[in-house]
Amino acid sequence: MFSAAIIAIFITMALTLARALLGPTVYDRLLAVNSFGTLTVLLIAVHGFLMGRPAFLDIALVYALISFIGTIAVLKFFEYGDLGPGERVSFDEEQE
Amino acid sequence: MQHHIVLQVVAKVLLPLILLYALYVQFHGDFGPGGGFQAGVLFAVGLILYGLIYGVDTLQRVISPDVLRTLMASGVLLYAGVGVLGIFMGGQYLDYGVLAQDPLQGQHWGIFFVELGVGITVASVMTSLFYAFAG
Amino acid sequence: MEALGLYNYWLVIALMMTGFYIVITSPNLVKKIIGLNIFQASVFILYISMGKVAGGSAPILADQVTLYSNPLPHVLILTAIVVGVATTAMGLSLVVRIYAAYGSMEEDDIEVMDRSETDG
Amino acid sequence: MRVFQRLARGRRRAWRHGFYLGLVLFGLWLLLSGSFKPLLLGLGFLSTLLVVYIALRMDVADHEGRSIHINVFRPVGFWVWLVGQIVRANLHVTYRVLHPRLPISPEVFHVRASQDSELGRVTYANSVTLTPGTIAIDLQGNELEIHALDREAVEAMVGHKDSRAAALDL
Amino acid sequence: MSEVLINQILLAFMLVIAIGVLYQRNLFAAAMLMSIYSLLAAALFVVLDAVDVAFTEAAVGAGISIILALGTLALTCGEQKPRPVLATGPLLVVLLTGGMLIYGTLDMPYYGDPEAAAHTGVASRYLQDSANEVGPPNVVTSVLASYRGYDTLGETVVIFAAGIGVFALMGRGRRKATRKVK
Amino acid sequence: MMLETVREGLSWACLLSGGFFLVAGGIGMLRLPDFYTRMHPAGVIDTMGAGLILLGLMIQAGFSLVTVKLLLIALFLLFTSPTAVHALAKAARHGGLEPLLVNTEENDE
Amino acid sequence: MMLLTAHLPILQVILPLIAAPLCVLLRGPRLAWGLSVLASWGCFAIAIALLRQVLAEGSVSYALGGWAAPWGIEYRVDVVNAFVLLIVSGISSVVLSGARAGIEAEVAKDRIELLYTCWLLCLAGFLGIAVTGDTFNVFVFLEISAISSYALIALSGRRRALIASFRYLIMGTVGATFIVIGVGLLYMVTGTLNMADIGARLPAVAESRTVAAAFAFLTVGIGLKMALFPLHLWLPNAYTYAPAPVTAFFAGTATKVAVYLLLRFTFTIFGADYAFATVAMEWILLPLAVLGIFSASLVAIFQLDVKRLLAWSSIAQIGYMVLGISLVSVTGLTASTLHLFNHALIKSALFMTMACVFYRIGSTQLADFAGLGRRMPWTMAAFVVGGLSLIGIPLTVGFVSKWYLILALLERGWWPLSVFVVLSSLLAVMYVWRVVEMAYLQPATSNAKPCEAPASILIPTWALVLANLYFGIDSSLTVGIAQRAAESLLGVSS
Amino acid sequence: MAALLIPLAGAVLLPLVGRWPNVREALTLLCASLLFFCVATLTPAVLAGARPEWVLWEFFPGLQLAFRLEPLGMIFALVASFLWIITSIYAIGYMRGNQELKQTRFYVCFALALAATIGIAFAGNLLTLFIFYEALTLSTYPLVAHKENAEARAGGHTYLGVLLSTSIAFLLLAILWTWSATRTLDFRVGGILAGSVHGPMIGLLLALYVFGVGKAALMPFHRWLPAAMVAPTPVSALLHAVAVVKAGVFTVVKVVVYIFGVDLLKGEPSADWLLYVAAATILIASMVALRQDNLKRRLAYSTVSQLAYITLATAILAPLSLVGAALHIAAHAFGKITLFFAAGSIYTAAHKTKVSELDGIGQRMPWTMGAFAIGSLSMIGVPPTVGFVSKWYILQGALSAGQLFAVLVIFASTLLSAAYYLPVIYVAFFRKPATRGDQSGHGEAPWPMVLALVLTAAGTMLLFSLLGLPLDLAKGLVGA
Ligand code: NA
Ligand code: NA
Repeated sequence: MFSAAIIAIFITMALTLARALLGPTVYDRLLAVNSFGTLTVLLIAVHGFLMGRPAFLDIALVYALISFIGTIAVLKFFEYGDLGPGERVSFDEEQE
Repeated sequence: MQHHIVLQVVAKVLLPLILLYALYVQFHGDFGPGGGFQAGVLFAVGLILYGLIYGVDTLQRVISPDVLRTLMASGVLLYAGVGVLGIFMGGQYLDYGVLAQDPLQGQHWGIFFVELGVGITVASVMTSLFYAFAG
Repeated sequence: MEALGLYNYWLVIALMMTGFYIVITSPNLVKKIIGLNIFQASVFILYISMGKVAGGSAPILADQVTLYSNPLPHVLILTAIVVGVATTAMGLSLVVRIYAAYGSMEEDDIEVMDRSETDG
Repeated sequence: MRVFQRLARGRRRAWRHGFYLGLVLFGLWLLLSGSFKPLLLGLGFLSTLLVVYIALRMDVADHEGRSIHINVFRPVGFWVWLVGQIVRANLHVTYRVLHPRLPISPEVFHVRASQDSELGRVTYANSVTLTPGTIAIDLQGNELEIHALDREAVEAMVGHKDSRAAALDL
Repeated sequence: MSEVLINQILLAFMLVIAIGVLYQRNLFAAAMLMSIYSLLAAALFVVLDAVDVAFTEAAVGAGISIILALGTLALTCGEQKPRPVLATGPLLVVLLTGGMLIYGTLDMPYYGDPEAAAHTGVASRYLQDSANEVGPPNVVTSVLASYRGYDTLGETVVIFAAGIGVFALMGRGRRKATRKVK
Repeated sequence: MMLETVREGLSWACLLSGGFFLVAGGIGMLRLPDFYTRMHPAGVIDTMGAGLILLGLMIQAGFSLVTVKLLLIALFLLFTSPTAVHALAKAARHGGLEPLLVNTEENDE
Repeated sequence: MMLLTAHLPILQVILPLIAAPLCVLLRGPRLAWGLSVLASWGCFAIAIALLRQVLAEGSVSYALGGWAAPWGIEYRVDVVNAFVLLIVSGISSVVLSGARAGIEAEVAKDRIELLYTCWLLCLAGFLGIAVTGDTFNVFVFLEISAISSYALIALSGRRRALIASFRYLIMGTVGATFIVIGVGLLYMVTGTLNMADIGARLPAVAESRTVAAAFAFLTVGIGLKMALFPLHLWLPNAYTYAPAPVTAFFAGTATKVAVYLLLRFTFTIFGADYAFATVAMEWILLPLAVLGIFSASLVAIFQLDVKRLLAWSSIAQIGYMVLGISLVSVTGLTASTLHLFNHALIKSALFMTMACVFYRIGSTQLADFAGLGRRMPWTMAAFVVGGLSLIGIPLTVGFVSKWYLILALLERGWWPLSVFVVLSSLLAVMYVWRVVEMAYLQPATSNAKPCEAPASILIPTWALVLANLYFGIDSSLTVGIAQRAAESLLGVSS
Repeated sequence: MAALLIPLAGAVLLPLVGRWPNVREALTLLCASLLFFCVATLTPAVLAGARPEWVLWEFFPGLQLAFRLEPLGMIFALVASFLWIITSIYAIGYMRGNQELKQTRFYVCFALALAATIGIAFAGNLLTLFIFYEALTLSTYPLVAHKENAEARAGGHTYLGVLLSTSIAFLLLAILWTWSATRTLDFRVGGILAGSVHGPMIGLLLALYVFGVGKAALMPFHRWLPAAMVAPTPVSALLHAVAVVKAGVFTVVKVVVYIFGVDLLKGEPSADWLLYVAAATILIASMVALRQDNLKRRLAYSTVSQLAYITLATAILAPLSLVGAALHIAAHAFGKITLFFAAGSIYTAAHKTKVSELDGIGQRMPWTMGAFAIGSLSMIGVPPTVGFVSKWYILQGALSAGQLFAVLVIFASTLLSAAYYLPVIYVAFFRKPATRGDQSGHGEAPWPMVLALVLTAAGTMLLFSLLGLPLDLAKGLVGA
């Protein structure tokens, strides 16, 4: 039964992966990454049960927590072209 | 990011959880996966999330780069210092067994402080990286 | 089963070589760093694969478990991952500075610019 | 330090907020840790203090001082309703997606969110997004922009959910 | 579903991504693919019982790497100049290197072999005695922080060095911290 | 004994149907025509797929720390995933990506 | 406080390692410099004590964390690495003492304390590589030194330094990764990471193809780190564009440590029998050494920047060390080990003169050297002596190295190679003389006022120059140590 | 020991007094005289058969930096130190007369070169000799490139290039070979190589030594010598007479006698090549000299030829010819220095460098040209000059060894040298000066120069009559 879930996860991974590779827009890729994150969380969780040691869900938990950040950073990136809002200042100590 | 109300609100809810979870990982590395490094990264990630949503400058008012610089040095000093303490207590460098009467207890304390050093350094370095790349 | 065991390593090697190939061919500096990451991550997988014991479990001691995988490669790779992050951070900050100084991050463009300068 | 000075100047709300937050966090710690060794309890206490301190500092730093009180348990009805909606919407989307002819007609709507509080509006927007078939694209003031897979999906959502979410206003 | 199979499917995904990165000229897309690569690596580490490593990979791959990559792209540019991907010389180098590795695998203990020297060597003591000698049930923690604690000190110093290095290269962020942003 | 069987069956059903929704979402992500429409099947993966599978696992685990963690995961997913998708959509919208629409004139307030 | 002498091996590394974060905390360039100098000289003192201890009592082992050797990380000091520790800490101390003015002239003011931090970290990295008896620990310290090196190089602020540093980063990381692969493969077949332990277990699995692959990867990885021809491409620009004192530091330490690593892996871990009888490593090293010596010297002749000229010469000099190694004889290894020391003295001295020149002229272009002999008499005199040493003129250390190298070649009966070595010295004559001629026999272009470098740089420079002469005249100490090191590597007792 | 220290001390002190030319030059003369006195006092002991030794320090295990007095070195040291005095006198005149720049550097390097020369002369083993040999090259380089113009730099290039190259490429290799074969580098009567090196290897090793000593200017490594003609005349004197080339042939003789041993070489046919190469060098260099119009270049090729004489004499391997070789070192030194002084005087007084411009100059510069004539005669080997004596011994040796070929070469070269020297004397004395106005009023060169060249010319004659001392020393070389 866990195997069935894992197979389903794998198939979905393949599909989202295809979307990530095909694009065509960066948002598509991002969406794929986001879904892939969810799938990875699931894979890790199910695998723990499959192997009979479900104790290590922390990794899945971490993923759920921080894969969020990546998306936020991207959003920031696209709205401002920068991770910290504000104008660019060039480096002053270049020589030559 | 004034108009990102959704993000700001969600971040306000998530942030304390992420930070607390980071500390949980820091202090429970003995029992499960994780330890100083992972905790440090998580803690930094929490701060970075705040920085992303409220702006780097706002984050720098919460924790200034200078404080980070001091912290990243102190983490290393803490780790290295535990080792030196081992020498002064009559053992080899980084020998935790001599830190307490009971060697096992000594090991426990040694690992605790060493991991704390790692966590402090990693968290502050990762946050500084964000400052450098986003600021 | 045994041949499959080696096949596993070969896949990892193919990964490593793809990363290595990106490092040595790509003239784009960011891409080089990405290639380096793939290369290193694959080496990490090689290590972790060698630590796996068939039927074993994660090396966190528990009462009901008798067979554990080898913890040593895990420890080594933890360190290596950290080193990898440090290298990536250094590399990317260099790229940023290079881009600020040259206005490009393509190695061949930069070379042309360097050469057009009088040597030094 | 400045934080404490400000707090001491009588920002009771912040204190209260910090206290509740600390309580929630310490509870979470106990839940995660599952251990009642004095050392870990002490560490949990210190960790909670640190996090609350940082959270308060952040409140001060972002000058909005939006302290958010989550009360997850009061609007139980809303959650149950939402789960139902989600299941329905999922079935709906799944059917469309798997249908050989792909019967969709994507549209963009603008909806007024009636909630007073920010948290309410956010919850509303997120609920809209959470139910497949509709996605909140933008939330400006009370204006909510929604992308929907087809008209049916919108109809299922907009009428009721708005009011339900309003119930959760704080 | 056997571990080996899961393993190989994940590896195959990773290979697809690696090749995708090779051909991808949009650096942003490449960064996105890398983030999936990291996800898969973490999953693979879990499958291979390396939970601590997976945790690290997750935290780093999902949290830090993407920030670094996007920060860099924001400060530089996101597109790579079009160029042919295949080059004979480097291909030869890579084939030679890979060939050497494959040659090396021919005498390797098979995947998962419990009798392999790696498992019967020093590692066996860690598994047997660490609970009595060091304490923590997580053997990785024992080895990491105690048996090989010195490596971890080195690792901390590496991170510290990177922090100092980035400070030295980029300063403490380029904009003045005093400016208020709205 | 009976309870055990019910639990097994329930968990089976959850996992299998969860798997089904995952695959359906995946297919949708490939089939649908543009970014905005693809967000909807992505939502299927995040909500129904993930939810059911996690539920199945929770049923397996019973009342334990594992279930707490699974619950936390589920909550986080439910909390972050729509936020992320919303942020994405917003970014796409601000980035100038126009949604593919069937009949634009029907857009009302 | 009991018997710190028992802890010398770890103090050697931990002193700069702890001083580095303190440097950051201190804030203030002068203070940071003072602390660094103090720490570095402390290291040097420890290295001397350690060498004396090792010479008197044989090799020393230190179990880190109190965990015995194959389980914990071990520091093991024998004559070979005690000698390398001495070289590295000595060069660092002297160069650092004279670095302040040069650094202040070349590096942005708010980055100076960061530079000294990186310097100390780099030093700790080098020392750590040299002192450790654990293969994976080598990698960790390799990376400590590498990452701080990248920063050190880039800190000169010149834009070509940035790209040089980046290239070094890529090549260095590939090298380090190759080393990790090699270590992993060795671990796979032996189940241990401790050098001595691996060495003991390897003969049993010597025919394994995995071991052969490990050997290949380790050699290539270390080759990259030591800039062995044709893996040297990162070095010239890195040395040219780094701040001049940093170059002086690197030239005397970085590649030396890598050469040591090659010695350690080849002789202690794999053993001469495996490396040279089974794999016939000399037939790889030898052609590379010869090609490296020849091509790098040739390229050096045509350089227009003196720093870069010296950098290319460094690549050639590494060829000499490798040549000595590939002879697999006591004399050959003596020559290599000796040249490790001697070349460190030579190149650090020469690059220190570059620091002097850059401090005053702001350039190290050959054309700007016109008339410098009159304007900076002490600096250029130092350059001349260093140059003579590089060529291998009697009474300098360069001569002593060459003497032993040729002797080793003759012992093996490798006639043509000994001829080659002497002929290649002539190439050195050519590139050194181009500079000397420019400085002494070309009139200065314009307003050529005397502008000798400040004593703070000159004194350390001359200390190195005098060391060149001293150890060239009385080589008994260095030769004695090098010979013992060679014997210990080959496992022969005298 | 003191002998070595005097010029060194001079080199150190000279820069300190560089600001006062008179003090500087007085110091130079003082050093030179002291040195000669010092060397001269050592002579009786050596004549009496003593072989005093000083060991300075151990260089490599079993290999010291050591000095040992023996007759050949004694001759060389005597000649060199005596000629330093003369050359110094001459140099003072020349440098002042031509208003050369950087005179202090000149005197310092000169003193250093002398120190190196004494070191070579007294070296107790090959390594010590090698060290001073290189020191000599380096200390004379600034002298050769003294003028700092393009031509001087090119000359300096060739000078340094050839000498350093040959010494490092061949001599060092030969020394290392010797060391690795015998584990000693001491100069020993009868040689050290017997039994360690065999067969054709002896010939090869000899080749390494002989060509390695580039200063011996054996063809094809002679080019540095004409190239160094760009140097001021006192330097030419130093190169051709006092130190450099003498150090070269001296080294060759020492190596043949004390390293190989005459007996070893006699028994080895593969070593015969030396004779033929020396012969070829003599003849070719003479013919080249014949065609040179530039007086100094003609002298330079003459030197190449005369040096090969000494090598030839050595290669004959007969005791008498070895005595001749040793004598010829002194003979050529005095003769050639006279000739160069004369050439320098002509340049200083009349600014002429070509033979074809010397018509009738003998009338204006009688002393100079008289000395030139005496020097020439010595070069050709006409009594009563010392050149006759040395040639005589060489010839005797060749006859005794049955080397008819060598005899023929000696005769042929005598004719050739007559052919390139006599015309100079002829045009100087017997041709009418050209009727151009440009030589208005020049007379002799400054008096120190004239004094110097008269002294050396006298020396050439004097040595012929006082032959006892050098002959005794030279015989000590073979007999001891
Ligand atoms: Na842990
Ligand atoms: Na939705």
